[in-house]
This record gives sequence, C-alpha cells and structure tokens, in this order.
Amino acid sequence: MSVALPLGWSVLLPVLLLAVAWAAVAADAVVAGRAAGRPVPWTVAAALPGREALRLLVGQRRRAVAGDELLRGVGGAVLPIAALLAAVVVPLGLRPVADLGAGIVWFNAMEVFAWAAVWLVGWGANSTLSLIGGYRFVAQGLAWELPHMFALITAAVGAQSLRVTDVVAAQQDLWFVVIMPVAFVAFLLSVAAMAFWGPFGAPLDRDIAGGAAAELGGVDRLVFMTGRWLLLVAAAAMAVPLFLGGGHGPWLPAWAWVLVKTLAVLAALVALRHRIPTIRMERWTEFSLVVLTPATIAQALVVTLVGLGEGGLS
Amino acid sequence: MTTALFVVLAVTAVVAGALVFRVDSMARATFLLLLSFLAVAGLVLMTGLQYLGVVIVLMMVIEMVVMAVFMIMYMMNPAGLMPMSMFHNTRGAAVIAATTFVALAGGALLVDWPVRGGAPAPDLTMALGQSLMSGQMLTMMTLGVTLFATIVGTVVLAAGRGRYDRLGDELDAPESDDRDRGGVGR
Amino acid sequence: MDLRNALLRVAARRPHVLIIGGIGTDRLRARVEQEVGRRHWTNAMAPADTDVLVVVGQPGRELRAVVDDVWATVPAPRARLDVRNEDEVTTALDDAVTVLQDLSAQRAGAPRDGLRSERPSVLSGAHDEHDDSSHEQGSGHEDHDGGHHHGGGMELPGGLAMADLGDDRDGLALDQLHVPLGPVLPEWPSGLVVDVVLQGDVIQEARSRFVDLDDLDATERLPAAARALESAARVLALAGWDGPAARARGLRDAVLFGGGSSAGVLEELDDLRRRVRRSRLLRWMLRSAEGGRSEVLGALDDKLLSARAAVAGGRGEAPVAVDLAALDARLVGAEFAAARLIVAVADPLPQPALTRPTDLGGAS
Amino acid sequence: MNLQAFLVVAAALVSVGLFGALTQQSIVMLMMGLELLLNGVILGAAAFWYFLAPAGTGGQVLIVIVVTAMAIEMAAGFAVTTAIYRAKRIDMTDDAAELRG
Repeated sequence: MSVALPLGWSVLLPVLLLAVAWAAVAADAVVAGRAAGRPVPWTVAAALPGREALRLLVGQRRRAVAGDELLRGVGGAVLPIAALLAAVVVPLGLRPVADLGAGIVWFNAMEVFAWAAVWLVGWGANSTLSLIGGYRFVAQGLAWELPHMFALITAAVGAQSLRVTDVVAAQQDLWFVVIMPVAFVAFLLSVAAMAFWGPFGAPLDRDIAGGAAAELGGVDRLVFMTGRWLLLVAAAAMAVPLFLGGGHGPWLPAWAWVLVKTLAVLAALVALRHRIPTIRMERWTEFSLVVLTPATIAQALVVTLVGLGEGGLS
Repeated sequence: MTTALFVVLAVTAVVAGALVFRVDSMARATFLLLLSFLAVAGLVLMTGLQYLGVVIVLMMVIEMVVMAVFMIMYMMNPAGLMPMSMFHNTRGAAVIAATTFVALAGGALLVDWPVRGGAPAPDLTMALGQSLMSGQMLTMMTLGVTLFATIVGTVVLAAGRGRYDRLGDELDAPESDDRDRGGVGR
Repeated sequence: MDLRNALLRVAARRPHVLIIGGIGTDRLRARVEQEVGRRHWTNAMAPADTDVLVVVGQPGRELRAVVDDVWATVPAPRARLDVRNEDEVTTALDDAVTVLQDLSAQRAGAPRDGLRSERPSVLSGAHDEHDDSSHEQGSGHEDHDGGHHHGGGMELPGGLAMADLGDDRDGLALDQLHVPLGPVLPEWPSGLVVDVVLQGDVIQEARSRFVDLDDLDATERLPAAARALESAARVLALAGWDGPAARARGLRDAVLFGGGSSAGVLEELDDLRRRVRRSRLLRWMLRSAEGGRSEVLGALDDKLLSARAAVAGGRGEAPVAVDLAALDARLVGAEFAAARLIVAVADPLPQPALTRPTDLGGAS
Repeated sequence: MNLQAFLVVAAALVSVGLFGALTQQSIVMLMMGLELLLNGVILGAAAFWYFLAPAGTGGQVLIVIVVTAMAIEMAAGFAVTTAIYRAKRIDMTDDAAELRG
C-alpha cells in the first residue's frame, strides 16, 4: 500500500528544502552574530542567503592546475542530488514523495554519497589542503556511520518496518524519542556529521583554508554549499518521522507539524553549533567507536526486547 | 520503457567495468567501478529486490571511497598524470576471459531454463528477514562469525603497533606513548 | 546588460575580504579586520572565495610576488586595494565596493580562468625552496600524485613534481609532499612561512622563516595585551569556536583603538576566560600527549591572563619570543590541525637575531 | 528483459572482472577485478531468483552472502597489502612471489 504523494511534489520538494535551508542559513547568521558580540540585524540575515548565492552566481569559475575537472564536477553535482534523493522518503505531512519499502536504508545510502562527493571535490582540486579536507570527511563518515546506522535501525525495529510511513504510523501514541533517547541523540549528532556541518565541519574548516571547498569559485561553490545545506535540512527533516512523531500532533495539520518540528530540530543544531568548538576526528573517532557504537547497539537491543515483550514480532 | 532502462543500465555496468582497467587515473578507476556497481544495483532493483538493491548502493559507495583512499596510499602515480601500463600476462588473460564469457553466455542462451515457478512474496524484505532468522539461520550465524574473524584478523595484520607496543609487555602502563591520544582509554 | 549591472550591484554589497600583510602590519591589519567586521562583511578563507584583496602596509619584494600570484587566482568580480595607513581604511573599502560594481572594469580585469599557468617555470620548482616562497598560496598547490618507486626528480605533465617516499610513524613509507604553509592562510601570523614535508596530514619536517625580514626596521609591534588577544583569537578560531574568537578580536580592537571602558574590557575578558576554561569539549580537543595537561589550552589561558594583567594597568610580562627552531621542532610529528594550533599559540616574533641566515636548502 | 539478457550481462561482468584480476600488477587493482567479478555474480543471482524461483528466498540469501564476501575480500585484501607494504614496500603482485612454487 503506497501512500506516495502525486508526482508533481517531486518538483516542489527542492523548493521546500531550499526555503527551509534559506531560513536555516539566516538563523545561523543571526546566532553567529550574537555569539560574536556583533549582532546581525534580521533584515541583513534574511537577505544573506540570496545575496551570497547571487555573489557566487556572478562570480567566475576556477580551474585547478592539473586538477581532475571531471571528478570535481561530478562530486559537486552529486552532493545536492544526493540530498534531494535522501529527502524523497521524508513524509511531508503523512505522505512522502516516494514511499519506498526500504526507505530508511535508502536515506542512509543517499547520505553516504556525500562522502564520495566531498572526497571527489577535494581530490579534483589538486591542492593539498583540499585533499586533507576530503580525507577528513572520509574519516568522519567512517567514524559516524556505525552509530548512525544503529540509530536508524532502532527506529526501524521500534516500528518493525523499514518503511518511513510505517515508522510514523507506529508513533501515533508515543513518540520514539521517549523510548529511544540514546538513538535520537546519536542520530542528531551523526546526521550533522554526515552533513559535515557546524561542529563537524572539519572537512571545510578554517585551518585548511576552506578544505575540500578551498579551490571552488563561482557556480561550483554555490552548488557545493547549497548541497551541504540541503543535506543538513533533509537530515533534520528525517529526524521528525523517525523520532518525533512525524505529522502527528494536535490542532495543526500534519504538514505544519512536520515543518514546525523540522525547524525545531534545525534550531537545536544551529544553537549547538555556536556553543561548541569543532570536533576533530583524530580525537573523536575512538569515542565514536568505543562509546557511541556500543551505546546505540544497547539501545537497539532494549527496543527489540521491549518489542518482543509486547507481543512479539508479527 | 523497461527494456530501454535495462539496456542503459546493462551497458553502463559493462562499459564502466571495462573502463576501470583502461583509465590512467586511479581515482577515476575507482569511481568507474562504483558506477558499474550502481548500474548493477539498478538492475537488481528492477527485479523488485528493493532492500538488497539499496544495500548494494550503500555498501558499494562506502567501499569504493575506502578503496580510493587505499589506492592513493599505495599506488604510484594515482592521478594518472603519467600514463603507464600496469598489465602483465595480457594475452593469456584475454584468452581466459574471452573463453569464460563465451562459455557462460553460451550456457545462458543455450540451456533450456525451467519455467518460472511461483510468485514473489508480497514483502520481499520481510521474506528475506524471516528466512535468515529461521531456515537460513545457520548462514547468518556463519556470516556473523566470519565477519568478526575478519575484523580481528585484518586489524592484527594491518596494525603497525599493537597494544603491547603501546602499553608495555604487561599492559600495565598508565598511559600509552602515542603522540596523539584518542578520546577515551589509555 | 542592466540586469547584469543590477545583479552585480546587489552581489557586491557584502563582499568576502582576504587580507594580506607582511611582518609589522598587525595594527593596520587589525584596523581593517575591525572595519570588515563592522560592515558585516565576511573574511575569506582562500583566494577562490575572495572578492576584495586587501594588501596592508608596504609588502617587501618577496611578499609582493606572493600577492601577485594570489591575485592571479582570485575570480572576478574582484577588487585589489593597498591600504597604507589607518585613515585610508574606510574609504578604501568603500572604493572596493565601487570597483566590484563596475561591470566594464570587471570585464577588462578578469583573470583568464583562475589558472596560474602563466608561470609554469615557477610551478615546477616544488623542490626549490627559494622559488617556493614566490608562488605558494597558502592553499599550497602541490600535486598529490605518488611516486613510490621514483625519486623526486621526475616531472609530470603540467610541470608538477612527483612525490618522494619517506618513513612515517606507522611504519609505512608513503608519499611526502613539500608544501609551504603561509603567508596567506587564515589565522596565520603575518609574514610567516613554514616549509613542511607532509605525509597525509602529518608533518614530518618543518622549517619556518619570515618573508622580507630585511624590512624589519620599519616594524611596529602590537602592545602586549593586543598581541596576546590576537593570538588567543587565532587559537579559538582554529579550534572552530567562532563566537569566542570574534569576541577576543573585539577585545583586541578595544585595546588597540579604544572604544569601551577599561572596566568593561576587563569584565568581558574575564567572561571569555571563564567560558574557555569551562568548555570540556575544548579541553578534550586541545589536549596533547604530555601528561594530560593541555599545552595549547594552558598557553591560551596564559595569554588571556597576561592580556588581563596588561589591560589592568601592569606592564604584563613581555611576550616570550618563540625561537623559530623550537617551533620547527614542535611541529614535527603533529597532525595538520594540531600544527596549526601550535603555530597560533607560539605566535613567533620576527627577530633577526633569532633567525638563521638564508640556509634554506636543508628541508627537502 | 528476460533471463538470458541478464545472464549475458552478468557473464560480461564476470569476464571483464576476471581479465582485470589476471592482468593487473597492482594488488589494489587486482582486487577491483575481483569485485567486478563478484558484481556479475550478484546480478546472476538476482536474475536466477527473479526468473526461475521467485517464491523462495535462496537468491536473496545468496546475494547477502556475496555482498558479505565482497566486504571480507576488501578488508582482507587491504590488510594483506598493508602488511606486505609495511614489511617490504611493495604493492605489486609480481614482487610478492613468496608463494610461487
């Protein structure tokens, strides 16, 4: 039983994601200004994403000495496409654009395309600092993939389905965040890491002069950066159906709840970003593998046992 | 429509696979291999195996990114700026490969395959899961143990410094002598 | 045409600024940074992301060559300014916007394709230390192509040299890259260049020097408090903690250019110190191997303390001049991110007596 | 789209993979050949399952096994390469000839 939205929504989906990303960029600028003790007026912040995009649109593109333009172009283009494809399984309201039976695995598969994309962009630029950025992201992805996967699996176990709409349906009475808090926290952190954003932005950090994106100019840069924000928005939106009850909620229609919850998740991520420094993978990998992974496995086990106790698997 | 999709995916899979051994750049070779895998994953999806198709995508992207890292680590001239031939025994291999292809394809075309028996389960993912957790439990357990053995074995093989190097012969050093320490433990 | 003009005008309103200065330009640079921040403009991370290139002070011969090379890779629309003294800063930045909005000027001055192919002879000199300083970019262009069984003498198409092999800490002999770091790199001491040998992102050899050291006579130094705050801001920014970094910058500006009572500065400084000391994550990320005590974090706290003492009226301790040789020794074996922090904390002073003469051949 | 078409494509992938595995000097490239070969096996398994015995789950289980085998092959291959390289600084099959009879 497929409950996918009409095909026209696949055109609307990028627009929606871009709008939310716009809001996130603006909010990020405001919070950054406050943290820096130099407040940015709302009007400036609200226009900022458009202005930056315009700046890059009129900007000149660059080529690198003996770089691999083909791979760099492929990497840059893959990033936003992967973000959009990841978002097709997120229910906008109660129905997603594509109601895939293996929706949760699909989401993860699309996310990991970002690894390839960032690495390719870092490699293609033929610059040492770019390549360091690319490698950093591979290390980061590998360290976070296991906790991320187990967090996703925990939600799937709770609903006894890999279909995202089933996961939402299973949360009609009780949000999953209540019964699987560890998985929720691991998901939030890992999803920001998968979008190499904020405290997990080491692949593009200042110490390597912009890292993987250091050599990107003009439209290339615009596409890459947009892809990164889209990935973050898609990931934040995915937290809603998996842990926060999806479109379920009183008073408001389902789509409004999804929007409100997505914005809340994004707000939490933006706030987190300006409270903590960058997390460097050479310090964090061990924690990720030794503490976070067992914690998420234990969480999955607990949820499984509870599910069995409540009448077994169908 | 279906046929066109099949042809596109099939040609992509084979051509990208063949180009892997033709291009000079190791990075390109790796990602051509990934393209070949993605095309095969698409073909698997066409047979209705949604879960397995997506898992192949997930696994192969990760695997190829890791492969690219190792490739650049160990290969000379990974970017292929200096064209060089890295083949040996080309002729023999070509003969073997061609023979294999003729035998396999010939078999595929000539054998009188039985008619299709039965219909796919309504939820293939569920069917696979139930099969793995009941009838094929032994397979699953073997895979699990094998994977675990692989993890241990590969780490032992690849690690330059084990815990006895880091923590002393009695493993009683309060701290390891690593220059950069991880997040937890000694 | 009108549309393009209009687009250009909107796009140029808040440009990204890359500031380059030689040794002894710290005060002027701080003034430019302050003005850039006041206008809510952005500090660019790399030439590719730059709209306005601000050259502060009067760069010497060596730095001027670097600036020219950086300029060649800045994509249009772009503007280049020379700022010689503090009075010019505001008008110069205003002019930059005008230049950025001028479509015909941008057309005429656009670099061909952001490709530095005009000087292939310089690019090929990856192993010639003297040449390096004239073409490195901060973004350290170097080929990442291994050459396991070849020496470093092999040349690839494009004039790039193949990498060498060398032992590393994991017992794997992997490719070595010779990369100069600086002088154009975010959060980097003015005029410093460190020629490093990189394996992956681990530094195997380092040799630091200052460009245009001969011009040192004209050097004016920041007051101790401002210098300490500047260094602390760099460390915080490199740790990825932008808010506190910007606040440290703001304090530096208050110390340098007034604007804020001494009591207010002290209060803000104490607040910043408290925040830095309280962050467990920062401690974890900055911790180094020696006995669990964080060298970088300790130095960061010392810097904030000494700045506080200086602001409070005392002379404060004179900054300990870090020997370049000592800096080199500490960089060896560090990972890239750690190395950046080490340089930011060390904040070496350009002093002729402490630097060696130009025997720069030994690093490769 | 029928069984024969799928199998011919699978056969092509297997042969190309075999050719690569036999000719490549570099251990890493050799592994890419093996991966391609297993890629063909996956396709064959999916085709057999779909066109001959869709009611059972044998084909799916076989794909799971092959995918696992690929992961193990990769991990083991890179571990061995690392070990050989650490010991002898070679990454070519012709140089690593201890097992040659």
